Amino acid sequence: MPELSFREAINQAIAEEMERDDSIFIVGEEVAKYQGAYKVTQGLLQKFGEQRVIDAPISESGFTGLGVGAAMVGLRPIVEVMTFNFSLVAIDQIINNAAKMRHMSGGQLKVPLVIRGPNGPAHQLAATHSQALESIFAHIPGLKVVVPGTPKDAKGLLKSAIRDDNPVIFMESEVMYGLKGEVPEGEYTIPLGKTDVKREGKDITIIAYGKMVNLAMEAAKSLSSDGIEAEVVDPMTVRPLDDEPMIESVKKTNRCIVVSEAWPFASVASEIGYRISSKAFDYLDAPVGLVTAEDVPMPYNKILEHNALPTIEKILNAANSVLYKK
Amino acid sequence: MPELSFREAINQAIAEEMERDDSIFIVGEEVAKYQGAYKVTQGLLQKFGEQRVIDAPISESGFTGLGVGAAMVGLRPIVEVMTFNFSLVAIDQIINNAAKMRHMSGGQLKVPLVIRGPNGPAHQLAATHSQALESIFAHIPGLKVVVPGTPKDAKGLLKSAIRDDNPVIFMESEVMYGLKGEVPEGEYTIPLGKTDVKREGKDITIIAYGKMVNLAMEAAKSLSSDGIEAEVVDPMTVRPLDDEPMIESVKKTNRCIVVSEAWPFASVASEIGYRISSKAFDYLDAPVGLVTAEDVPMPYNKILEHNALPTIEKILNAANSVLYKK
Amino acid sequence: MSDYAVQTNTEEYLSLGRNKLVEMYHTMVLIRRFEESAAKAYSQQKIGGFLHLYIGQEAVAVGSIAAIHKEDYIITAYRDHGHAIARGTDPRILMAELFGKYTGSSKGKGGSMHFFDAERKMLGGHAIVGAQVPLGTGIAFKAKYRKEDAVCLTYLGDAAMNQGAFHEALNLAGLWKLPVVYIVENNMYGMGTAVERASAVTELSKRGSAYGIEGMVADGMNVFAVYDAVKEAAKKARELSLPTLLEVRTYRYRGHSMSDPDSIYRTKQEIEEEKRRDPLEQMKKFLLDEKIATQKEIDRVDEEVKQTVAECVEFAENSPEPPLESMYDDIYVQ
Amino acid sequence: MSDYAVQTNTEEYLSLGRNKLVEMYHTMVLIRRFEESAAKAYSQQKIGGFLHLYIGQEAVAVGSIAAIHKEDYIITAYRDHGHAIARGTDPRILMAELFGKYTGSSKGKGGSMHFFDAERKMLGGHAIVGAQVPLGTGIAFKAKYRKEDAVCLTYLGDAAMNQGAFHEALNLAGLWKLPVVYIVENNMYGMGTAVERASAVTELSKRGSAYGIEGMVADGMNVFAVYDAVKEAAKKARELSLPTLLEVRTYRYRGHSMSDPDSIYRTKQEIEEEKRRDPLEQMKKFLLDEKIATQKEIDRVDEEVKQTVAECVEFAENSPEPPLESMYDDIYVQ
Ligand SMILES: Cc1ncc(C[n+]2csc(CCOP(=O)(O)OP(=O)(O)O)c2C)c(N)n1
Ligand SMILES: Cc1ncc(C[n+]2csc(CCOP(=O)(O)OP(=O)(O)O)c2C)c(N)n1
Ligand SMILES: [Mg+2]
Ligand SMILES: [Mg+2]
Repeated sequence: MPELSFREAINQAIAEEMERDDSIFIVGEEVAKYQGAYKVTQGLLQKFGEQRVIDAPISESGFTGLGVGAAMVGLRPIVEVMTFNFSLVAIDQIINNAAKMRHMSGGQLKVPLVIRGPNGPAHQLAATHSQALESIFAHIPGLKVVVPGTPKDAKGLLKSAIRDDNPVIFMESEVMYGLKGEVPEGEYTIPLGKTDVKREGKDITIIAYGKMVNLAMEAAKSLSSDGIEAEVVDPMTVRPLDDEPMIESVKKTNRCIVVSEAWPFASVASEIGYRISSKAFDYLDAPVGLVTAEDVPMPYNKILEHNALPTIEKILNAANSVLYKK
Repeated sequence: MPELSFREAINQAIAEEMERDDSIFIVGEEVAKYQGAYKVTQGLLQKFGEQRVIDAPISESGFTGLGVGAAMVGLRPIVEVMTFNFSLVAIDQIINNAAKMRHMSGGQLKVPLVIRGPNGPAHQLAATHSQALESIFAHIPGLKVVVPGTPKDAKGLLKSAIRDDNPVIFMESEVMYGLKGEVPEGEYTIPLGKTDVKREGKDITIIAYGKMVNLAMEAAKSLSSDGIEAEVVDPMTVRPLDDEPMIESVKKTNRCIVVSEAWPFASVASEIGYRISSKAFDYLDAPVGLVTAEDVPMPYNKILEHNALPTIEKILNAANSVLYKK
Repeated sequence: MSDYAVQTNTEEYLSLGRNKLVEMYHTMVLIRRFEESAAKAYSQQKIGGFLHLYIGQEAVAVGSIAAIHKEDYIITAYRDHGHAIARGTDPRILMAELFGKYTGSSKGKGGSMHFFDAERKMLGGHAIVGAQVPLGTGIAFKAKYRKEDAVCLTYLGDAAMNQGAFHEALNLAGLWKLPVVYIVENNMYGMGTAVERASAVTELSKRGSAYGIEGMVADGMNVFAVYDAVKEAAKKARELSLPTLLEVRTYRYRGHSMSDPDSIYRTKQEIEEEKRRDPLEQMKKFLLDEKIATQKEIDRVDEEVKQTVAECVEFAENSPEPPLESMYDDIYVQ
Repeated sequence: MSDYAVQTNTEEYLSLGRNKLVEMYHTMVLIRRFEESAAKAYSQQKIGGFLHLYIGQEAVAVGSIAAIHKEDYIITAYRDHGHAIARGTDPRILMAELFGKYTGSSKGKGGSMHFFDAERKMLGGHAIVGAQVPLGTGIAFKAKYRKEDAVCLTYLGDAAMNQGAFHEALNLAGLWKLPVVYIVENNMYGMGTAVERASAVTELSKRGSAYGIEGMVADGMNVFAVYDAVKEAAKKARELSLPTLLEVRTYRYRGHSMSDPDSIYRTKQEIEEEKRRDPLEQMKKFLLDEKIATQKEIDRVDEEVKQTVAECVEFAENSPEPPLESMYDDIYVQ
């Protein structure tokens, strides 16, 4: 299988889908002439022209709402937010319009819309530009929320997201765009709402998604050299959450930690923590451990930033703690 | 003690504080001439004049941001949102400006701001007007989030919120405004971030806040007639969450349910569920049960609406379930 | 503006033909009676939530929708009864929606603020002030993207212009030359706040200049004035793909919603004064003066409407409540 | 606009006095050298995150801040180095902030985009485009509420005007007559998007008319032109409590941020052309032509600045990293 970067995988998914279906267009800041703030849309303007690859003014609420409107009448917009931090100025359009339209209209309308872009901290971008916001979107019925962790998953999931008839929040990561991984050649999709076991193990379950999958895999490797086999479970889609495979895994390992780079309070991580705690109640040998971002606005300083986020050490400590080691 | 409505209690708190400190002003839609969309600000214009009681255009982002700016330079604004549903158009100002200002400025600035108004469903207002949004705000470091359940608590907490030097989200309820309860005469405050045991019991802990406190109390009464004594625990402030008294309670009762009218996923309720599950791990005789709003946009129909929300029956069922009765 | 302003383009209006003219009157009367009936049902607690009546503003929906094609789109805010009825939605399913019934246009999930008729390209019914403006802009974007010969009428209130969503959407429409007609129904108040207490500029159509969008003003109490203005704006949208910001000066007779104590912010006298421009009366007078209809025919319209509204209520009353499980339907397309 | 436009009010500028004039030049040079030095440190990875350079725009911060009082407030976006320096913040603590050090103006928590100096009423440094505009409006509200003799200069980029927050804030300022001067630093691009590709109206100052706010335009490469315009606008704010929307035409020589491949959207030639209007060169020429300073004095300014900047870097280098626990500080006032 060829190796592609996360960026290329996403670019391919968009290009292939746009090729297939002319109701798809992409709109966002710097997506066209500039070739994407993070070069994710590189070459799309040249391929599909300015009717379908559209530079927008800095008006997230305006062009996200425009996307919702266009989706209500049959187009399939892809709205790129330069980062999800900026989706906050558009969140009313997402929560009150995109997510509720079908319900409010009694099923008359659908909103086949993808809102995508990088989420979470990158490199020293400080408080307003370093937010992992998936918990907010995952709270909202009517949305689907996808947070892929590998180039292969990103491509397959994004293609499904674009074909999905519902509004999908698709969260990438600036620091993952360069990450390489094997991506199957030719057409494939990965269904939304299906959890993937990324590594099998019998001693502890590590649940992680997005960027954190890679950290979890590294931690698992490290644990393995200590004789502990971790099962790494990746929901990929955080809403709807396919928790069955997580519960199954914990029934086998009896121990679990959840890793996420979002803030801890009322989060996807604590949701998963709660679900495991209650649904695998009789199987847990230790409380579910969480490894999340610290509960602080992100500081600019590099060292503080590193320490405000999950690290391998923190994962190993949490693992050891639920394994009652040291 | 005199009986006051929730509305009157809040009105008193605002009036007393404005009397005390002329750096406080209130701004929002229809707060002045109209006397408040829900009459919470009745009489304030007459008392304090149009310099301090200010009708705003429908520009939540504008006047919330104006409040943040005024707070940065020493005023103590109270921003009324007509309902918290409309805070979504202002959420960037709340999350990126109000909550982060102190941190980003390295402690140079503070933002003594209260954003208040009704939260949660009222009577058949349908999907966009029936959202209990506390989980979103409670996710954000830098904010405090208060959701009082009784007139007495509302008054004492609001006075503390107004005196607090941090941005406080203060969530009331349209359907509670008429609710009466005893309110102490004279000056008193209730500190933010302190959990209150509303009813003592030994058999099960029911954690509830806001409107749900009253439902929980009723359910407790009903359980009591079946010989089950429920302890009703009310955090009042959901961020920062004072979970100690909850854990203490569960250590005694060994069983717990959490009641909230917000959506379940990545919510305050599942956060509490997770915390109890892990911090009282060795004491729980059953998984923590949650009684929340159904995971749906709120339907208009009265019967559907009623059934989309926590009810006494649902609480009793959940209680019986964690008590392993029927 | 004089009361019952004389029609200037009488010839042209006559060319619309008797049927269309009587139908326009019929629709205005239907809207009014439908709402009066809804108000009654509300007071009987058969309807809940918010109920924002359109009474007084009927000429706007009827005049504007009469001026467009059935391929065109419309979208509005929560004060949406008039627009759905004018667009031809079966009023029975609208009344059923108000009653929250399963036969309602949104199966009882939407209520008064969320009338939708996808088939007739009536795209709601939206309850967050100003938030429908980007949607309407996106609908117009689709019309242009697909090279449809269609425009989108996007209605909003005077107070909605102060929302950021309005600003961002109009800039996009001006920049990308989208075939959209923004119709500001200036009824002089946003809830209890008079226009001049909310908008730094009170000549609302001028606010389009910030986006290179031409402004127009029309008398919103006169169905033909609205018709003319929308016709012209829609033509510009259709042929030149240019947006317009059209302010129509109108008035709501009732409170903002059912619970609005409107005496706080306006006088009885003002209301009575405005009622002298009543759009129904103006139209009726035109029909009679121009001998398009006789008093008897007018009476028959009133009678027909009465019966239709009675049927609406009956249909709504007799319709079933939605099954409980239906709350889980229509959230996701499976 | 001609290169090195002749000063029209020479007499008046001379009345500012030699010290102030030389100081203004000094500040402009300091901003430029400070940033060149920061750019170098960035390339050595001593500075991280985004670094948006102000080079080319120095006349705006310096001219505008020279025109106000120390009681006045300023607030800007993420391209904020020039404003803090012009306001008199110790450049050493600013450089330390860029290096993320504990001695930095925000203790290493803010970085380039978040310069604050509360003491000097420099209220940030804000990284969400347009979101500082309501803040600046609120600051002006406070000045009026407290009957202070103060105004708030609220800076924003050309592209920021397309945000809803801008619209809502300007309507409030127009409606409530707040003493705020909105200074749009029109550097012709928002990131890679030229003004005419983002704004339906390109005469940006005209967008104020939607809020009854007077528009002004000034040459942003000429420190006196900026000074004059801001002086006038601030006077209007101070005496009449009226807001102004001032567009200053300027240019950024560098990319949007350090990683910007700006050849995609503009030509080398355009950049060279603009550099001919260089604000530092213009000012230097004025000082020499008017015999306010000799070449030797000019050279001394350059030398002083060089030394200051070297001290900044040294201070930053030698300052300690913030302690880990400090990330939990300054979130809440206890
Ligand atoms: C963002 C938002 N803020 C506030 C409200 C509450 N609200 C509903 S209608 C309304 C007044 C709107 O006035 P206008 O736009 O003039 O329309 P009209 O009601 O006069 O038709 C207000 C304040 C809302 N629905 N959405
Ligand atoms: C709401 C929001 N959207 C997008 C961005 C990313 N972004 C940062 S600066 C910028 C360009 C702003 O241009 P302009 O306002 O002209 O200011 P300039 O950078 O030219 O000084 C963009 C798109 C952001 N920070 N905030
Ligand atoms: Mg109105
Ligand atoms: Mg710019």
